[in-house]
Amino acid sequence: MSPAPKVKKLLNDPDNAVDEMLEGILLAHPDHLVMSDEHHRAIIAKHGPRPGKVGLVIGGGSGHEPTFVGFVGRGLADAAAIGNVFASPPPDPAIACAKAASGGEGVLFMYGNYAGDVMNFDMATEMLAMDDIEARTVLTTDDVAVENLERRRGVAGNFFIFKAAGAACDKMLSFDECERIARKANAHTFTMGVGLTACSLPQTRVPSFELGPEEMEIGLGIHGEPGVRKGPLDTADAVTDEIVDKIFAEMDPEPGEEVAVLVNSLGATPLMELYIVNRRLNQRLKDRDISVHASWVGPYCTSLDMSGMSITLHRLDGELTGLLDHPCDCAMFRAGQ
Amino acid sequence: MSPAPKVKKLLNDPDNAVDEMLEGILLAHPDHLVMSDEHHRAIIAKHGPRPGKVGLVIGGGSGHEPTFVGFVGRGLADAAAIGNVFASPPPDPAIACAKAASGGEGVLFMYGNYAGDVMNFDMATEMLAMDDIEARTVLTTDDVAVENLERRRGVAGNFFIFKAAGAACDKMLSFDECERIARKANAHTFTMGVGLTACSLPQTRVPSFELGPEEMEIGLGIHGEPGVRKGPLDTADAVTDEIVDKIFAEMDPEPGEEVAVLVNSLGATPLMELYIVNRRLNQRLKDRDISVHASWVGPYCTSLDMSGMSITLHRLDGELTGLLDHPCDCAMFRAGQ
Amino acid sequence: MATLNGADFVALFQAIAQMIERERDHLSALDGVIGDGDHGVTMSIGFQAVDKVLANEASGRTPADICMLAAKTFLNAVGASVGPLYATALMRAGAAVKGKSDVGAEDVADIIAAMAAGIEHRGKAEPGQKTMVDAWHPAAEAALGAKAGGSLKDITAAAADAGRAGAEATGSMVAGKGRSANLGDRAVGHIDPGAASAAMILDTIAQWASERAD
Amino acid sequence: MATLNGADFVALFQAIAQMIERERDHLSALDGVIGDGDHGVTMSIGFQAVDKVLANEASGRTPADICMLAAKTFLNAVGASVGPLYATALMRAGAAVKGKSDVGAEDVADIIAAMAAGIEHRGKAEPGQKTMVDAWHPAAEAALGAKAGGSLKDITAAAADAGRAGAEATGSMVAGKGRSANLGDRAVGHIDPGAASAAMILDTIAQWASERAD
Ligand SMILES: Nc1ncnc2c1ncn2[C@@H]1O[C@H](COP(=O)(O)OP(=O)(O)O)[C@@H](O)[C@H]1O
Ligand SMILES: Nc1ncnc2c1ncn2[C@@H]1O[C@H](COP(=O)(O)OP(=O)(O)O)[C@@H](O)[C@H]1O
Ligand SMILES: [Mg+2]
Ligand SMILES: [Mg+2]
Ligand SMILES: [Mg+2]
Ligand SMILES: [Mg+2]
Repeated sequence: MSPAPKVKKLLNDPDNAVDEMLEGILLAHPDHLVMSDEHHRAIIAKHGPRPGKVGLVIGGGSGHEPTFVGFVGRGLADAAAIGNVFASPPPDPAIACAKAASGGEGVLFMYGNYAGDVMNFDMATEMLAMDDIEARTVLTTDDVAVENLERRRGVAGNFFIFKAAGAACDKMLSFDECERIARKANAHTFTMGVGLTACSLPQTRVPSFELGPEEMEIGLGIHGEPGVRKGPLDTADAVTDEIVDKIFAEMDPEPGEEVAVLVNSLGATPLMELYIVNRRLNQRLKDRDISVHASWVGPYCTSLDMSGMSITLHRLDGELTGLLDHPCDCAMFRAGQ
Repeated sequence: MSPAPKVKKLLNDPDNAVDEMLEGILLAHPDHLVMSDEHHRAIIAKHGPRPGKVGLVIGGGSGHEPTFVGFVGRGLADAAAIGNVFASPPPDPAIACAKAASGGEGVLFMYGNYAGDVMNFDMATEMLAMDDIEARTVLTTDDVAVENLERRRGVAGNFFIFKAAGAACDKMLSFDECERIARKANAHTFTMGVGLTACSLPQTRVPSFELGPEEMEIGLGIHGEPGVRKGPLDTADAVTDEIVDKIFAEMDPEPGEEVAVLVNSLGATPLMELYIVNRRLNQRLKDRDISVHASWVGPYCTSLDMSGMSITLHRLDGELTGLLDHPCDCAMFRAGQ
Repeated sequence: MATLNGADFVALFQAIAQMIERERDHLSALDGVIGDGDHGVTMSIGFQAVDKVLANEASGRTPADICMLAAKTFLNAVGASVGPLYATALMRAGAAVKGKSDVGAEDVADIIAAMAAGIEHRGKAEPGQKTMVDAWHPAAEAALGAKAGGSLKDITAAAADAGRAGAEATGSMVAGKGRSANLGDRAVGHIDPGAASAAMILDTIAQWASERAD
Repeated sequence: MATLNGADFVALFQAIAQMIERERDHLSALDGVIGDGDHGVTMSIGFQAVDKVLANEASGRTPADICMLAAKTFLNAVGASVGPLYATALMRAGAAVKGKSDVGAEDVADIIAAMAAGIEHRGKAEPGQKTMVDAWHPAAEAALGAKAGGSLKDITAAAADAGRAGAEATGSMVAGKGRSANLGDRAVGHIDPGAASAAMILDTIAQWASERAD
């Protein structure tokens, strides 16, 4: 068997992909984003950080765009620390972000619960303490596919969790309050995804895992890692039902509850399929007497060119609804007002 | 040779894909969109049409989302007529759209220059005349890859052309003015795209054309049709240069000019690659002393799951800049203010 | 000589619809080479819709009314290029036999000619531009040529033969209309999908006619 | 017995970097099965960066300083899981031989043990969790076991053998740390990529030692 042809990508030297992408992002969004003076992988909101405000720093590997850098902007994150593709950023960019985001009231580090990110951001926290900047960490763990609670990953639901925390910071709430809200938003967010094809890294250009022509990965992370299990690919409705059943089992919603919805493309799955999923999702929500306050459908947290999607439900109450509706203006995302 | 495995998609009955998608869209965007009472494939802006305003109706085949339906909303299109996948809508939905969009001052039909769309919308225009609604057509023809001017297609640059026309209508300008502006915006818009892989229809799930592992299609439309020629896949910078050279040759910009930029994904190409392209594009613009007023980078006009991208330059002057910056609030797109 | 009534027209549409189902993937593959890969899908959606509507609503109608109903149904189910083209063709077909409850062999020649004219009018296309006109136009000429004294079988066979030859000839043409017009020389060597399906429709009509006790 | 100076450490890092380049795609493929497919890429980015910095900035430095410089460089070039793990390992390695301008065979045993301890501390991992600790931990024990009176060759060979066996043993383990921890039984049957590269590093050290006139 001859080796499979390499996956085609529009790249120059793949080792420069992340830095060239950042250059392109800064050129496209000069009104929203600036590069930190201290580190070229620390991207700062032009109109975010200000004295008296708790700073919100998000970050993680590249390849998930618009997550993380696209959610930097007034009303959401003050800065994003950018790693290589699917690799946590090292401490230095996180430190540069924290310094830029700091308004003297402390800095929240928020990122997905992955071993690498935890180690790097924890090293950054230790180093910042020496500069008298207190950084606290709120890990996102919205992936309900994983049974072991401590191992739950942060996936597309980051979107809602960052949004709530960003709004809390923008409203100039105290460090304790911002941290409390971030943890609450995380506890109120439930995601599960399926992958139809693997993605491929710029450096390798080969699919990162093997999947049969009638198979899908169920409960996968956002780095092209395999899911918790493989299953047969089914209709959009059946796949939606499988995900919704799992989320409902976890969240156990009461009739009359209100949620916000994210139907997220992992990259290559087009809007047509996402909206077909959203149709079924709404049928299922209606059946449980759950109302939808707002919906986002599209590529919000991707795994490069992977085909597949995830569903997130963000359980609302008065406080979280207010934070969700709070305006934000980011390079790749606007909401509210 | 055994037949290639079918492309995986999240669908139910593929014949229902468009209608199920529309259901999912209406459920996701109830504040922006409603279905016409007269036709289920006519989607109307909730806060668009009003007496005294020229109506703007856009439309075309499905599979290009967020084009066309995502650009329906106040400040942009009043309605979109929705066809089957890659197939012009028939006259009936276009007629329903025109009736809903009509504020008594006439209706603009705007869509890409494809044989099928022209025949169907022209039939709609004839039938509307019997109801005393005057519809005028402005075809979009931004695809500079095609040499024959009459055969130029409307591709991703629709985005800027619809935006200018929508703003003109929203500002309550006269029918003649709106038509003049629409034609001017079209003449000021230049697009060219490349395809790296073919897309596949829900009904067939096989790639619509064959392409070698090191090849790309150059100058392709947005329906998965082949381009004007095949060429070797090159680096992101080289591909960008090839497109920019062609656009510059066509547009012949003067030093000091200002443009708006769209780097559009055809579906599966991720943001990382688009921003790498945007980096090179900005280098080229800077070299010609052309400044960038605003940039959009992402999937704005897609061909289902095709991998590839297009670049659009929208040549600005005082009038077009004002129209571009005019606020709009659509289901899948917001700008201005 | 036998004549055709409304029920015969319904049966004929059914035969065409069944043929298109069989050829669906083949026609889409032809369109993939020089168009957007959906011609089998568009034709299938259209004729399936016609078949369904006629099964429910055609009884008691004249051939002309059935053509009109088929035209409207096809148009609104399909859109695309073929929607207006075949809708116009079928409206003209209906107009050609308006008021008649039975149509004869000569009427069938007129129907084929009317369809060709309708397609040429709607598509603003002429023979030689690598479209379905390259099948319909010679088919119409052949049908009219066989009209005087010709049997239903002769007329439809002449149309089918000419249509088939016309469709095959599109292989060597550069396209002047439709999506493939932008391909230039790249389209040469490939048959136009719309001409191919037109030839198949004409062939189905001829076969259907030859199987009838004439 | 010969001792190692700063230049020897630079050469050793270079040998490791070259080995990683050769194994890059293989390591990524291992990571593709149970992780995110980038382990060869992360290791390559890290050791390439170290190699480049040492080529320019290492001359005249002690082994300890070189380890510190390599740690900082690796960390900031890579991030990921392996950045903090190997950075901590290398900082501990530097601390273990702080101030010495030449290190002997016994120091090398201490270095390997310090690296293992650093990785375990940073990753909060223990043997049996299907990580690089399963290579480094037994390698450290073997190195310390061979330390008393052992030659550089003996010590590094003992570490490499134990590391190789430890990496192979990860094949039958369920993962307790890292990305593959969420795969449960699906990870069984596949070697942990971080353990595999750890064994390769240990092997490179042993080979390099054996090629030296001892
Ligand atoms: N202007 C025209 N006149 C006549 N036939 C045309 C014209 N434009 C397209 N066609 C025919 O339509 C066929 C394509 O139909 P189809 O693929 O179903 O629709 P679409 O082009 O909208 O995808 C072409 O092969 C050609 O025969
Ligand atoms: N907590 C941990 N302790 C020790 N080793 C770990 C830990 N987490 C991950 N690893 C090691 O890191 C390896 C993966 O590294 P790599 O693929 O380079 O980084 P990433 O996981 O960020 O993609 C795993 O194979 C495992 O050996
Ligand atoms: Mg990784
Ligand atoms: Mg089509
Ligand atoms: Mg077609
Ligand atoms: Mg990895």
